[in-house]
Amino acid sequence: MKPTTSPFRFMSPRQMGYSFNWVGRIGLAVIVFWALVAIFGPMLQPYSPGEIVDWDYFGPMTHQYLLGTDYLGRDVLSRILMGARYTVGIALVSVFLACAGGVVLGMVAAVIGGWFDMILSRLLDAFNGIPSLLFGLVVVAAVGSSIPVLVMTLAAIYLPGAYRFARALAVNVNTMDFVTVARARGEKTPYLILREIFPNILGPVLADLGLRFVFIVLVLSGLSFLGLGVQPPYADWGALVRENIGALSFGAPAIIFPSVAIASLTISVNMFIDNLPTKIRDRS
Amino acid sequence: MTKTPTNWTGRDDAMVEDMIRRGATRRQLLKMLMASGVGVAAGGSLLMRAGAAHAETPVSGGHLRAAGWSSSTADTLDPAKASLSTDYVRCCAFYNRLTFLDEAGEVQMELAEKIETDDAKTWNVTLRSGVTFHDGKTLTSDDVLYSLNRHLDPAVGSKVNSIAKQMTEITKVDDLNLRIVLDQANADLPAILALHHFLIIADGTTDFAKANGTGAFICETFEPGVRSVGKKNPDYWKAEGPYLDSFEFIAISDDNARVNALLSGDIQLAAAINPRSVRLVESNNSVKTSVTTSGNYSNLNMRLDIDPGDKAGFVEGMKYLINREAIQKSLFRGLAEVANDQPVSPADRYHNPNLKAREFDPERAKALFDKAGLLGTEIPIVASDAATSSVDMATIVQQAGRDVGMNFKVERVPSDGYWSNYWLKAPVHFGNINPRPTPDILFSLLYASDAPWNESHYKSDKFDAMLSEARGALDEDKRTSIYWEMQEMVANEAGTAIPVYISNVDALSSKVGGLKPNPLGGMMGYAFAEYVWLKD
Amino acid sequence: MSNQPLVSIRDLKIGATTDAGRRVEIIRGVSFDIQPGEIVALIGESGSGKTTIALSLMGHTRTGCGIDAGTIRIDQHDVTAMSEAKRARIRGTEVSYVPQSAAAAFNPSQRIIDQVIEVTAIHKLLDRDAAEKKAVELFRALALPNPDTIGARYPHQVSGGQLQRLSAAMALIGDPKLVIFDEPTTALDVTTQIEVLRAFRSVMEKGGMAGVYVSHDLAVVAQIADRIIVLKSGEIQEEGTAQQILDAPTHPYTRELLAAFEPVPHVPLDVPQDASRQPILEVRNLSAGYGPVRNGEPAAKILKDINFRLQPGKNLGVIGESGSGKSTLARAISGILPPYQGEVVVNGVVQEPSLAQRSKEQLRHAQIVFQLPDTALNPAQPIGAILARPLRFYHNMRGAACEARVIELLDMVQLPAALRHRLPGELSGGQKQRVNLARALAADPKLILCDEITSALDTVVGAAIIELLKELQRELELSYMFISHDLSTVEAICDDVLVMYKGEVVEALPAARMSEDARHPYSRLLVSSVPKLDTGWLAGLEQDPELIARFANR
Amino acid sequence: MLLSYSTSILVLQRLAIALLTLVIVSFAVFFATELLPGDVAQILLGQAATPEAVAGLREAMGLNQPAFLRFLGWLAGLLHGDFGISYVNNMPVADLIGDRLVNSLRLAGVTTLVSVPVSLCLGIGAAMWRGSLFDRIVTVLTISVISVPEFMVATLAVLIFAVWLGWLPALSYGADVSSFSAMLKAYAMPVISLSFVVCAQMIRMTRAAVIDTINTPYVEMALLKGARRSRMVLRHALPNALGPIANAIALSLSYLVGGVIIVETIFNYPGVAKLMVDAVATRDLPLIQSCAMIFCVSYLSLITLADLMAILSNPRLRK
Repeated sequence: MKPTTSPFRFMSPRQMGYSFNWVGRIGLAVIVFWALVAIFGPMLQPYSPGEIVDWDYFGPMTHQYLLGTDYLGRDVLSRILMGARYTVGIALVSVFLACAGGVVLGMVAAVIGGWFDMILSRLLDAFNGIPSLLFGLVVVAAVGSSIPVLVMTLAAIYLPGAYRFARALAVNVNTMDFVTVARARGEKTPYLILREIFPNILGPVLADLGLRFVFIVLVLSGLSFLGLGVQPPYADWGALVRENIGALSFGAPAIIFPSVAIASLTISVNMFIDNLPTKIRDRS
Repeated sequence: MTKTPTNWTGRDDAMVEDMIRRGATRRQLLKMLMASGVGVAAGGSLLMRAGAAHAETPVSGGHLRAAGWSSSTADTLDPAKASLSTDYVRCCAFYNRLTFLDEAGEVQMELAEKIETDDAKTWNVTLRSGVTFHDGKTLTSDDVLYSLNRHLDPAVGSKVNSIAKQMTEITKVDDLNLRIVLDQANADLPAILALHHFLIIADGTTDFAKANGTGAFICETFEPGVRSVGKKNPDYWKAEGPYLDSFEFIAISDDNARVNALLSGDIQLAAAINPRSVRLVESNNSVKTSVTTSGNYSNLNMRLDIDPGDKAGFVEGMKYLINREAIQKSLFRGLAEVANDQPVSPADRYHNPNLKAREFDPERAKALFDKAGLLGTEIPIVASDAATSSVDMATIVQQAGRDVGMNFKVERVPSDGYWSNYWLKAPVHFGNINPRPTPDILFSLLYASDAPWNESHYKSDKFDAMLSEARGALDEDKRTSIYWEMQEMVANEAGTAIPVYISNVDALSSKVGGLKPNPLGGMMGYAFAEYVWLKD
Repeated sequence: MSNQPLVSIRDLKIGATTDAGRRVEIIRGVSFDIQPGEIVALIGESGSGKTTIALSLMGHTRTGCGIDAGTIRIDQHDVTAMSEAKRARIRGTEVSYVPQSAAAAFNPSQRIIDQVIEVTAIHKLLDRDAAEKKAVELFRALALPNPDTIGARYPHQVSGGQLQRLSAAMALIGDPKLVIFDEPTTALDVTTQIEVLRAFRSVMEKGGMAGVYVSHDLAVVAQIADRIIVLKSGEIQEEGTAQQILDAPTHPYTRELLAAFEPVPHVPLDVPQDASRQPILEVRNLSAGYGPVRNGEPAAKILKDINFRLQPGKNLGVIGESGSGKSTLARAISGILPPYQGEVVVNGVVQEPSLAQRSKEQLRHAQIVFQLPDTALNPAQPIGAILARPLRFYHNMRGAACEARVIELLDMVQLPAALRHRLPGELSGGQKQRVNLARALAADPKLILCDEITSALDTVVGAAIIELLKELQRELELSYMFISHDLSTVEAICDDVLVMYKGEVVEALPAARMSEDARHPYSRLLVSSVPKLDTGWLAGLEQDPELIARFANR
Repeated sequence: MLLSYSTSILVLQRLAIALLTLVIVSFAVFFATELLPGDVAQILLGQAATPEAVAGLREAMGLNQPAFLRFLGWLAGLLHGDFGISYVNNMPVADLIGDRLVNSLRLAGVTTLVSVPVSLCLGIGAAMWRGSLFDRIVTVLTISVISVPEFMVATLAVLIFAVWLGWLPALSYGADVSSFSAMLKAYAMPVISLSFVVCAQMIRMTRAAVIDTINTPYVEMALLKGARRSRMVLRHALPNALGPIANAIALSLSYLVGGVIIVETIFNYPGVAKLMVDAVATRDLPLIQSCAMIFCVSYLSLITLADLMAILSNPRLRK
């Protein structure tokens, strides 16, 4: 039973030498969909995201407002399309920054070891001790709020976690013979990290990245609520859910669709990461 | 936005019903119904339902649990330091004040038997006899002297220091009489003494871990930021009430949680609920709403002394750009009244009814902006959740600006430290003013040249002169005409745009009786504990 | 007993699905019988399917594999037809299993006695006290030291040899009719191996159980098996009694297996031995150890005052059992583990203790090749990149010249040029070890330290690697330091031999005359413990018990 | 069982490092708070913060002393157990924190009692029947629970159980906790919402840890001794997976003390997290420092506990 692949895929993964099960494919398809929405969203939105188009609030789905209206009477579909750019964009950049920083520091700590490793680990542990709320407030007060600041704050909050995870992996790979041989050859730390250790911890690091992406999407709205980052009339999906929470009592679409959007994005990211395409090693 | 409201009236008859419950006169109600196109016949049935609300008899006993919207470790039992609704409710229950404002805004005597003056400058206050504090000490003029003088001592950090300054001389005549001399004649002194901060405490009190007042309830538990519990004061000096055996006041900051707590019966009174939850409360017959037009408002301040406020025409342009109707209907679901850019609300008897609010005219605004040379420049508007609904108002202004080529950037800043860091300082920002009993207090606090809260830095000697003239005037008609003209000056010259007066909506269980609106604020001027009762 | 065979396997076919979804047949129709009390050996190289067959006897196949056709009958149980639940009931009671690496097969967080008697608990054969008493008897039968208390210890508190015998006790506690030995002695040192084999033989004879002995070492199998079956890529090549296979093998593949055992006499390289020439490697009172250093001495001192000299073109063998410090010596010389005392001189130049301070040129001279092919090559880098790196690092070779040199290196180690695009995971053990060698040669070293490079390979593949080393030595005038616990390999390649025991060199002598004039008692014990291709060897072997007690770590 | 010598050294070393971290956090929190604009006097006066009023109040509250000296004074006080006096309502910080900490620990405790067993069972079950329908359901459920914003879970719980069904009280604090059943009812809602979030993470990590140990030779050995699947996992795989599982539990539980601000606001549950928010809002230095210390201590002790558990569960390390 070979599932049909999505239409625009020229060659099935099998011909390209990869096995890729259908769960992973669904995940990838949804991710690609939301990525496209993030890129072309603003062109597709029927109304401007800030414009109050209907007197009624938490309105039902009608042909005029496909996904109903929000608490102010603005079109939910337009706001979700606009929000996609922020949620997908900011979350992706932040998660990559956090994981890149965490993984590099983790590998350096594992390779150099000794006092450097101990101090760095303790510092980042201490950083975890500071509640993210205080950290967010301080950043707003010290640097003002803008999207880059929001991205850096999110990256800083999630870097210690990524560091701790990557360091544990790197320590195991560091004991392998091929690293010892490279060291015996006289290789320096940058080479050891880049070519010997990193390729071998990429798989689990990607899985961790998927999980962190989920957390960042949710914390994103918390920080915007603090006044850090996405300014009105724009908002990320988390903020849409937060501002329309009142609709829950009416079961109005204004709360349902932003939540569905978040859930579909985060679940598909994890479905894709858990079922990454693996190279077929069958020596036919 | 030129869309006329198509389906608004059908779903918002709840708002009409509230107008009735607020004791709106028949004339005002009919005018409102006409404006929204509801046929007279349909309007008739609404009037009938309202009538049944009044004829009820009080019932004694029971424990009432009420929830406000914010409390923190800064909660206090010191009336001078009270800053949040939670503090006002607590203090009103445990203490009393010399005078109190009733439903119609008239001054009623409380601890004072009578307050007389002939020139509005020196006032003689006679205290009621036989009133005792909770610790048994009887009330004397020493207590009142101490309570009033302490507002001038900076160490107390009193919120009404700037108002108390006008009482230059407070002297004791005998145990039940004292004389207050003002630096300038002010006919509103009795109304000023009705402010919550002027509650009377025992002479020499400095430790406010417990409350020793003359109020209707004795303080049983007080945990700052958590809860306060009051027990009925058995030998309360008033003949009537309190009806409740005990009451508990907590704070639930999340709007939906507060409404849900009321709907699930955990609390019997939820203060200041979000206009959007009104429809939910109305559809449930075990709960009802109580709406008060109390003169609270969030205003858009444009400082006249710095760019862009100093550009001629900018302020006026903005006043035309604000779509007051959209704010009143979309933001507050009709639970607000369109305002005419001046602080004195319709609930106040000096309100100038023939000063029309500027209608929404984007084209005219565009011409003014063009003249001021500001078309297309990026203008930041600072808004925060600290000022009610200011972020949404800013978005509405931004949207209207976009249609006429203005580039407004809304900067949402944290409510943490908003009042000290952004309010009065940013070129264009939002403020929020709580109701005050008299126009004199409002104008001297907000628009006098030396006013501490002069949000738009409005300076006008003529205005200052009229202010002190009105203050001393005993002749009502003269006073009214001065205040009417002052309101016109503020509306046309000051840099503050006040789109609507926000109605305060409290939701309560249908078992609660006796809650009446009050100009001093929601929850019956925060003094509900003394007057409400629980039907079982 | 009825003469019906205890076990009969008819036309067994086992298949596996590869990650590409293709069904591959790894056992292609195997049939044989086992008489009650008879021990049958399954001989073959890794990948020949011998372990798969052994496991299928217990109705167990590893993930991805399944029994496609054929029948397996044990006593009156038709295993292939039974459900998983029924199969579980016969495991441990009818047929039991002795694992290859006992150290890995014992649960580290449980006491030994609990695991040994677990079979009786699972199948409710005996209550706890009776089971413990039976276990202690088995420990005594398997010649384990202090049998009453060894059960109370945890697996990491006993030696490899003891664990192997404990796993035998675990297999026998359920009185099975058939015991499967899955290469139980490969991971052991030669001296311990003898003890374990003796214990197995005596217990099996006393119990009268049938046995299946899986191994790739013909000499070991010859001592214990009645009949031998030779397997290659899932098919039986030849079947016969032990004596007949050893003396008169008919199938060419069996003959090839036997040939790999004949020690090929080592022809020393005729390099001019004038005294003036610098020794390629000289070590003067070298001491090294692990752990936190306190006043100049590490906590665990492993090497104690090692001295030797290696002339260019010559090969030095280092023989010793596990724990003798031979690997630590290689790490100390290469600077991976800086020695805390003594000097290492390469080509006359004194090397810094830690490799970090050594110059690139110094590091280039001595290269190291490790034992386990799987962990010695970075699984994420293609073979071409692995070989290109040292070329770029030492000789700064790039582009086409580098590519050409890589192909040349692959050719030198007799590997096809096309292999450079493949990942290590796609190569066999032997091929990976050749790439390891090629990587060492890329640096054009003068000395290569080989740390047990053949012990993880099958005998035939190992022998080929030794041939390759000799050929390279002739061409490139290299010299090797060859570390191993296998005497025959050392004799096949080395000129001189150092015998190490507990961190000290007990004896140094030319390799050729190793078996005749080893003087030190430990050397003699080592030499005598190497099994010979003769069924009666183990029975006839008598070693002075006092020697055994002193040296072999029971 | 007596900890071996080397393990007790490790614990001592870990405690020394924990102390060092505490000091680092304390200084970091101090500098962070200094960066925030405005001070206690300005915030207390709020809109009435005219310059003279602020100066007067600051003088009265003794805030004229430079902030750093006041911080050092507080730190010195901490050494002999005095948490200092709150600026805002000059009650001793210990009293303010006292019962709130008890509330937080009680909520965290009940949530742990509920969520740890549930996640262990689901995690181990999913690992045991890996690839089965049960495993797939558990995996999809955990991912979807993680993806739902926390305040939505809490609000939904209130709506369903308190408003529509009316089984449980909407507010968990203040309700009479006399009888055990009343206490259960009162805590049900916050515990349900918190358990959702915490369980999801723990299930994922437990499943991964157990799957790793299932693929080991000694578990296959148990199979070859005739053991059933459940015995293989519970007696052989699980004991060796305790280390990583303990770590996972520690990480998730450390979230329970500091990260529950959302649940505390929606259920009006006066815990330490909300106290920290108030403290930061009013720039109440001693209160902020005390709360930060509590979060840090709980986080570090949980991690140290997890490491200790990992050592104890592995006889090779325990010696």
